[in-house]
Amino acid sequence: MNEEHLLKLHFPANPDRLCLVRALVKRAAGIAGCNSDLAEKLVIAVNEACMNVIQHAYKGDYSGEIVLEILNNDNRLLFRVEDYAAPIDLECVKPRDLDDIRPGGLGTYFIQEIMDECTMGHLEDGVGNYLEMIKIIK
Amino acid sequence: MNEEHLLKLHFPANPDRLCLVRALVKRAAGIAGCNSDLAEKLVIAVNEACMNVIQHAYKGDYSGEIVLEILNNDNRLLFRVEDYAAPIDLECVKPRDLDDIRPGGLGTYFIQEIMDECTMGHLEDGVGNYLEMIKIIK
Amino acid sequence: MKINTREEGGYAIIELIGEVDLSCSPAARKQILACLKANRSLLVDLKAVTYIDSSGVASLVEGYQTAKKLNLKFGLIGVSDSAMSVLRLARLDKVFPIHANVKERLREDG
Amino acid sequence: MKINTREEGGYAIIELIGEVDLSCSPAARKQILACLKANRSLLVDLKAVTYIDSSGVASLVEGYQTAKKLNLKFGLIGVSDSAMSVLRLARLDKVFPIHANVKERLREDG
Ligand SMILES: Nc1ncnc2c1ncn2[C@@H]1O[C@H](COP(=O)(O)OP(=O)(O)O)[C@@H](O)[C@H]1O
Ligand SMILES: Nc1ncnc2c1ncn2[C@@H]1O[C@H](COP(=O)(O)OP(=O)(O)O)[C@@H](O)[C@H]1O
Repeated sequence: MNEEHLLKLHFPANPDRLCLVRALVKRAAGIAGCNSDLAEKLVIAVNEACMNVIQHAYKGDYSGEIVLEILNNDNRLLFRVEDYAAPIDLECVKPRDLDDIRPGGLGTYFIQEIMDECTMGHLEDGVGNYLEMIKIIK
Repeated sequence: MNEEHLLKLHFPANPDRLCLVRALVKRAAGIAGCNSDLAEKLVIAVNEACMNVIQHAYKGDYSGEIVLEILNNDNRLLFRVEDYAAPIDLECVKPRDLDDIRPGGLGTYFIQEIMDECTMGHLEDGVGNYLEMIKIIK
Repeated sequence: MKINTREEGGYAIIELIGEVDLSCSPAARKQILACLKANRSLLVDLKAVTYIDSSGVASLVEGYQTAKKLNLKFGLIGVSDSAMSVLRLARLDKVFPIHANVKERLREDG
Repeated sequence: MKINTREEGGYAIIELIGEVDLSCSPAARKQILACLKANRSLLVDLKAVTYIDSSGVASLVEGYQTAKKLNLKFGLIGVSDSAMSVLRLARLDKVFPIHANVKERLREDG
């Protein structure tokens, strides 16, 4: 097992900062050996995960902190997004039916389509949530 | 005073990771309202600061950790680079005379040329060093 | 993101330029809905979109549905590769009327 | 970074492509010095350099000095804007022989 810590980014839950996340994920994916098509897809998934934290966990409170960690475990690329908002209702997190054309409900679908494994949960100390997304790099 | 925490990045002292730093600084400078010329210069300075930590503080030990923090204080953009290597000899940190054409000795010169203020020091607990670089954004 | 607006072939054209993400999709949404509410048929030009996230796509879906309700024409033109790959992921590439440019759209309008 | 090598007008040409930073400047340095040690006059083509840091610049300086010592010709061609702005910052834009392309360099060689 060859675990490699690619990076850890702390940033405020401000939509302005999403461009930082995208730039970083794109480069990190490149370092991990992803081609640019895959890197673009990973950017989409992680961007949506952070958007969801901003919109649904922090509900627009820009002072909340988000932590994005990227690890490379023998070609399993792990993206962990952590927040310190109130614990969310994990049952509510699901995509809309795509046949029902309406605004919204796409983010979680994008994430599921792009990633190979997703795990969401509450942090241990009663405050905060995490989403771990794994992509197997061939 | 309108202090804005733009981001904090932790990454290993591996030259492979410098591309992450550059992508991030470029975007952060954009968020802070720098034009692309200035953003490019800030990228150069911060990249050199991180290179110096990799080469001179960690002396090539890629497992060392570097922390880059970017804050925006009323148009004073602050870049703080922190390492946890042995305390360095602060007297040694100086650029070469540019008339003496030889490889090396350019990084600190670039940083001084680009930034408006630089402060270097040791961390309090006896391990580690910091470099704070400030750029006034007009 | 920047927004340029123009008129062409009886359509209002809203051109979105750059990254359409959560930091600016509300502005795009506002412009799209304002245009439709002014009773104008609308094409959204995505040729210069370098990134669009689900909130940007949601604004387009809302435009599409509002246009339908108001009996106005709506569509996308010049969709960039990066925008198209997101529309495909959302399976909306077969839902929106998409044309290369205004001329192509007008040809189809007949 | 990628490195392409070719021959033109009696020069060995080493073309550096992409970002020349600490992660790859040792490879560029090695290639430059190997070429000079094989007694070849050398032009380093920087037209596709999107970023060069001080370690990349140091490799060029070392090439320049090694060439001088070995009585070989050395120079830069096609320097990209981004590379030029770093050379200017280092005040090396007046030190290195810099030409637009091999042809310009040959014209100056006479
Ligand atoms: N990080 C999160 N925290 C809390 N709720 C979430 C989170 N992510 C998703 N959700 C819930 O899942 C639903 C679907 O999310 P998504 O597919 O991204 O679409 P949208 O954000 O447009 O509603 C959201 O409406 C929300 O209720
Ligand atoms: N972060 C640092 N830690 C320890 N020493 C440093 C650091 N930064 C610079 N130095 C010292 O300052 C000198 C000049 O640095 P610089 O101008 O970047 O050129 P170079 O790295 O090519 O030597 C270095 O050779 C080193 O001795």
